[in-house]
Amino acid sequence: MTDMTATYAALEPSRAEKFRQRTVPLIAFAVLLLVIPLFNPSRSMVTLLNHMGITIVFALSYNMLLGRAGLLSFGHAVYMGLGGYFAVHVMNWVADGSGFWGAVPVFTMPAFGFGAGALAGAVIGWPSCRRAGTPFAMISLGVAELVAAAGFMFDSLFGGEMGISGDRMSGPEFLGLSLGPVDEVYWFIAFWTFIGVLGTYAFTRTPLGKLSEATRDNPERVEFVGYSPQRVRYLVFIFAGAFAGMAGGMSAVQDEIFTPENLSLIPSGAILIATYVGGIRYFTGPIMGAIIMTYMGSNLSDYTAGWLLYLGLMFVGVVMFLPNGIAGIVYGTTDTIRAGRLGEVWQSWLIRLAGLVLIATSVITIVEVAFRWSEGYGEVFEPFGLHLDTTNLLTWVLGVVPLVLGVLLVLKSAKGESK
Amino acid sequence: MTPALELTDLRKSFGPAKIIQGVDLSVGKGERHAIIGPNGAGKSTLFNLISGRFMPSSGEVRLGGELISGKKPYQINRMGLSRSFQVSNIFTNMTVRENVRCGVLYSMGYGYSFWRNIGNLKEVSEKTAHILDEVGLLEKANLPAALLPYADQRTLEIAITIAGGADVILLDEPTAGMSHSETDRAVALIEKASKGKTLLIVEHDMGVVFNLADRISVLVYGEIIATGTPEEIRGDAKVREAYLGEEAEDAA
Amino acid sequence: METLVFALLNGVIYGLLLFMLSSGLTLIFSMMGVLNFAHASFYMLGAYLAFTIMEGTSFWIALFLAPVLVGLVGMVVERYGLRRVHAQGHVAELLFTFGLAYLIDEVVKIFWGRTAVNYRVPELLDFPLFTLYGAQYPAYRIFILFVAAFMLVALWYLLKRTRAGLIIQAALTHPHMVGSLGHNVPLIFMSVFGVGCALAGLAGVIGGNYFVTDPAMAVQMGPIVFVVVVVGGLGSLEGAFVAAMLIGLLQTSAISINASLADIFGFLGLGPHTEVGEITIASMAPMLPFLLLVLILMIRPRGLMGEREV
Amino acid sequence: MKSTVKAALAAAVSLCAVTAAQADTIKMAFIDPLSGAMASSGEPAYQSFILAAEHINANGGVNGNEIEILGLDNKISPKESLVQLQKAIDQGARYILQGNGSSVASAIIDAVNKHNQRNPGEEVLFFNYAAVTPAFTNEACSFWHFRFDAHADMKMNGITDWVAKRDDIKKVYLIGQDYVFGEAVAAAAESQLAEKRPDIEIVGNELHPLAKVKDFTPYVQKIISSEADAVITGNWGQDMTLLVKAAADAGQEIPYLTFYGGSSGAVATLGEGAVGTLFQVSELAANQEGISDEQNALVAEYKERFPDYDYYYHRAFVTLEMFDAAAEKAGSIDPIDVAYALEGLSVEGGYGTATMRAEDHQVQQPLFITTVSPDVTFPVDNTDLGWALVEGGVISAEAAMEPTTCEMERPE
Repeated sequence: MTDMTATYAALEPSRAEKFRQRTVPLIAFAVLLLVIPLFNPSRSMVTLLNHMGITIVFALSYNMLLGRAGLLSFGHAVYMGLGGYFAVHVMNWVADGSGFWGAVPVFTMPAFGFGAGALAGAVIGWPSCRRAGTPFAMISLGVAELVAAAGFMFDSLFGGEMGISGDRMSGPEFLGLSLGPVDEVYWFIAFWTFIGVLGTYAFTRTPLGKLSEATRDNPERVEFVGYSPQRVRYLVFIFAGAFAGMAGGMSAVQDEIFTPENLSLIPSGAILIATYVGGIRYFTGPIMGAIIMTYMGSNLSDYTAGWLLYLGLMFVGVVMFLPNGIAGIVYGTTDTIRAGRLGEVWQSWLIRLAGLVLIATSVITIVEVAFRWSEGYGEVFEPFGLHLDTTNLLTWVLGVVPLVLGVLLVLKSAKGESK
Repeated sequence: MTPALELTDLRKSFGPAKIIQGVDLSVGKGERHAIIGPNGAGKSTLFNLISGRFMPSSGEVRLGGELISGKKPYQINRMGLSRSFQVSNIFTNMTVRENVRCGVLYSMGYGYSFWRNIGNLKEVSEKTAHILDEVGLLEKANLPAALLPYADQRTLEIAITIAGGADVILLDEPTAGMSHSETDRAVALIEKASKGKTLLIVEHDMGVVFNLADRISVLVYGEIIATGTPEEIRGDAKVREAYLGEEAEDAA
Repeated sequence: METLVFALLNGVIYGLLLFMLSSGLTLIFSMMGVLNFAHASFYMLGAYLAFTIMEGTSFWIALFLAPVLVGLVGMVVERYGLRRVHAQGHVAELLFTFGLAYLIDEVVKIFWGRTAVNYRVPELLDFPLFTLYGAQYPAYRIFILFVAAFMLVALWYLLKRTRAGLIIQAALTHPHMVGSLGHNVPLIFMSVFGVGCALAGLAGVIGGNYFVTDPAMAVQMGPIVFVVVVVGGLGSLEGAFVAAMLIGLLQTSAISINASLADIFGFLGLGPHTEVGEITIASMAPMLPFLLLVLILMIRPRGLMGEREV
Repeated sequence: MKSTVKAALAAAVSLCAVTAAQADTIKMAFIDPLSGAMASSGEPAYQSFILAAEHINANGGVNGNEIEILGLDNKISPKESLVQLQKAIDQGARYILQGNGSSVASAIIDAVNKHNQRNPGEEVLFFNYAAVTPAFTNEACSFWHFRFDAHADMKMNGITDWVAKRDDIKKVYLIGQDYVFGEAVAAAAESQLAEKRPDIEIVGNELHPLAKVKDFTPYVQKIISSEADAVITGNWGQDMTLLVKAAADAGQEIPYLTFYGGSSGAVATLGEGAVGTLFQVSELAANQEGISDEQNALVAEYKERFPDYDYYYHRAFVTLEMFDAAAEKAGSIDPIDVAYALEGLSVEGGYGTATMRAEDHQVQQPLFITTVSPDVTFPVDNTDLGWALVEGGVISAEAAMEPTTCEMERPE
């Protein structure tokens, strides 16, 4: 019998494994959050980091639906928006400072956002979650359009076009943070990002979290082990709404403003792209996606007018060729290295990398030249001192030859791998 | 004593097609009851009616005396009836252990719990391990279910079905597509797992049926034409005529 | 009264355009299960291509050539894009078309600029046909009516009277069966996708100068087309037609109703100066299709005339 | 997880290097949509500022310092604007230029106020060149905000002034978008007309859904049956284009007086139908007598440089000219000094004198009523049509002036 218990215990990951796989990454994440300020980032860098934190929580909440429960939503920004709006209202009550509200620190806003998001999820989820798949997606689209339209109609709640702004420096200080300067806001965001990551991760470890995965894979079977798939989806939906609302509460403090535009299809589409590009099959996928997309969204436009096109190409590329997203590459690579198979694959990887670089060369050439041509100011794309205008033969060579070569190389490496 | 499962004049039609035309059946507690019949006789439909997947057009299904027809599958499951599927119906993206655990969870009282760490639920882990051990999948516990060989997937199907500890178990062709040795192992497993429980089984393999069942019902064109012990069924002229033919001789 | 007549007339034209757009999507959606997010982008592509062709030649050539070109683009997209993604399931397909819509938007901006182009009604049709209640009625709108009616008849003929149509019809209701009957399913998919896109392109050709041809036209049309398809029902062109007309009329006539919610629900104690009471039916007009969408999906998931659930 | 950490670290380190502000350039951050559908409003303004800066730099710069315009794309989102604002400030920009969208402007005013309060010694000024919500220079006025465009009520003053002069206009129809701005425009039109021409009858006051109406014929039909002699609308974007298009299609030939008729693409879409129908009020009337050769050359130069767009944002040039003059007057390029110097400052613009009113930081300048005409020196949208001044279309700065309720709080 002792023997048996030992075998049973071996099923579960050992304490050491659990610690290594679950606790260490979380500690590393916390340490990372703590050491970032040591690098003395600029204020715009901190602002960007803060937005990354917000997007990370938002993307993780979105992946509770898309990745874990298999529910494709086109209206997730509704919950972040409603949570955020509520938090801004609370901030204004705090600023008025009477009675109970006067004692609430602004630091706790994400908790209010969490509550409002959960409530919104509970109300809207009730009709939406009765069906999964395409009907769910379509309902979420319809609801998003309706809520966004309502955002412009009810000025007292949403403040019309200009939205509602608040002041994060009101109310009692918490942990000695005035939340005025953006680097103090960093600590606030870091704290709540950690809570968000921890919370969404913990959720995946609960019976409900596991059931949501089961429901994604096989809703019918779930029904025959005693669970209502609709109920599972509904509960997951409420939690996803809650964490989205929490991200909204973080954003309310960081940006001190919410506008009806925050409820619309545009941010909903953006979070879908970020999450998917990151990789919906992995817990860390949305985190990677959020970091990359926030960076690209705010900074890529400094370098090229074609940033939206690059974003679109990247998204379509991921959908077509990398269904597991960036996280898929990262984990695939580390797994291969860990398994000691680098020796077998490095050649094919190198070929593929070379192919991708060639393809990127062509794509960038084409896009940049096309954008300059389209603007018609006679500006010319001049990388590395080359003068690439539309009449230059080299432009066309660079636009076509590396593309063809690159595709051939990638195909070759794919063939090699399948052997 | 109330029968574990009782069907009264159960009927189901899809449009004009009458698939089940008035089935009466009573399965006693602890009985192993097999349903046989030619293809298209409505065996799977009957299972779907009992387990709540389909709504009966008329008639009643009672589980331990309580009316269950008209209830949702998950409600019926919670009342103590669990079923398996003819085509493996497992959670392919999860590991074997997680699959079984899904089956265990509700019965251990962890409904839609979102405040507990699933890894810390000791009873759940032990029960899961116990069932994995019982069905012989302990070694493959951490494999993704999709990677299991076919026979193991069928076994997993049964494991999920019995995991919740239901008193009444419905197995839909548990040995379909298995080799002889695999079938033997499956039968042994079913015998072991259904000890003290009520079992209703649909099966094509007559060897399995006659070995396993206490009683047998023969379903032809949506009607039960005979119910009895294996001997009675073997001797029943109507059954021979309608269905068994020479096959029965061989199986016996 | 006058307003109502105009609202009805325009509602019918708008409805027909919507139908032209959504008929293709209904075919694609029913058969392949792909809710093509980029469908309205093909509509935009049709308008822009027509504009360019018209600059070089004439509107009449554009009327034929542009839809064909759009159809070809659609086929290429299906062959080299969608088919590849198909194995990963419907969500991936949906996301692919979502990204594609994004790309087409950007490419259109590169080629034709970010502002509206001067895509005009052909001179031959640029005259007032008749005067109704003091307002002139442009002949071009009646032309739209004719083109739409012609397309309707042609589509009906194609589907009900030709062999290809029979196969497509079978595929609409039983997409899995057609392959078993020995037909080349990928070819059928590609053709249907192409034809669907060409229809959207045609809608673009005649709708682009009726409305405005600018890079935002796809985004504005996109969600409405979904509504038509879902409300109409899976596999049902008749349903799509009814839904398109319904939504066309709903949108154009609701904007001419000045009543506010307070006028309607005043008896429930809704004050005319409360925030809810002030909302007019007209201002709710754009929301109505989406309300309809949500309600239909909740109450009658088959849609108005669909044969299967979405 | 590990690799995430590494990637994030690498990104963090590489980004921490801040570009230090060079001493001899004045960085001005242009924060407006430079991509996406709204780029057609942001781009031409951006180009106008670039051209204006080039001219000033060629003439010796601002107190010897060169102006550099940093283009930052805010994707017309208020939140993204705040990210870009922070970026601009970190890159050393102390002057912010923005105009598209009152929601963005409002967010920036709020953020600049907070920034200046929280970071003394590092003040930033916001030059608003197009956001017209009157509140910005009234109850919500700020010392840090300067508006170089006439606000909505002033533009309406221009329109109603012209309408008042036209005796043949007896009935006016108001139509607008159903949101705060549309409501405000209608209210202003109503009260101003009642004051200037009590005999004019408002035969319709209609709000329609924002950016959702595909076909305005039913509205035009209402306008026709009301027998209106003129229509006033604050519509922008496609709501403006489609409205006028429907009117032209219905053969209506009464003035449609707009704020935004001159937006890029409108004339292209409407074509001949716009002639005699589409009117706009603006600080710019390129096709008129008595304009200096220098100004005409500038308009031509703009078109040559940026063939996609037309000289429309005259106020961009006025903005930088006033900035130049203020810096010279203050003998400093520090934002607070410049702000004080700007108060009450006048410059001679290409189309009249512009004065920055000290009480509310609202520019006062003449306005013009123009209409689409085939007979012009400077056509627009690459068509043969352009904006010609109408009779009685010159509205003096005094006539356009509006009182203010601003109670400015100035720093010590």
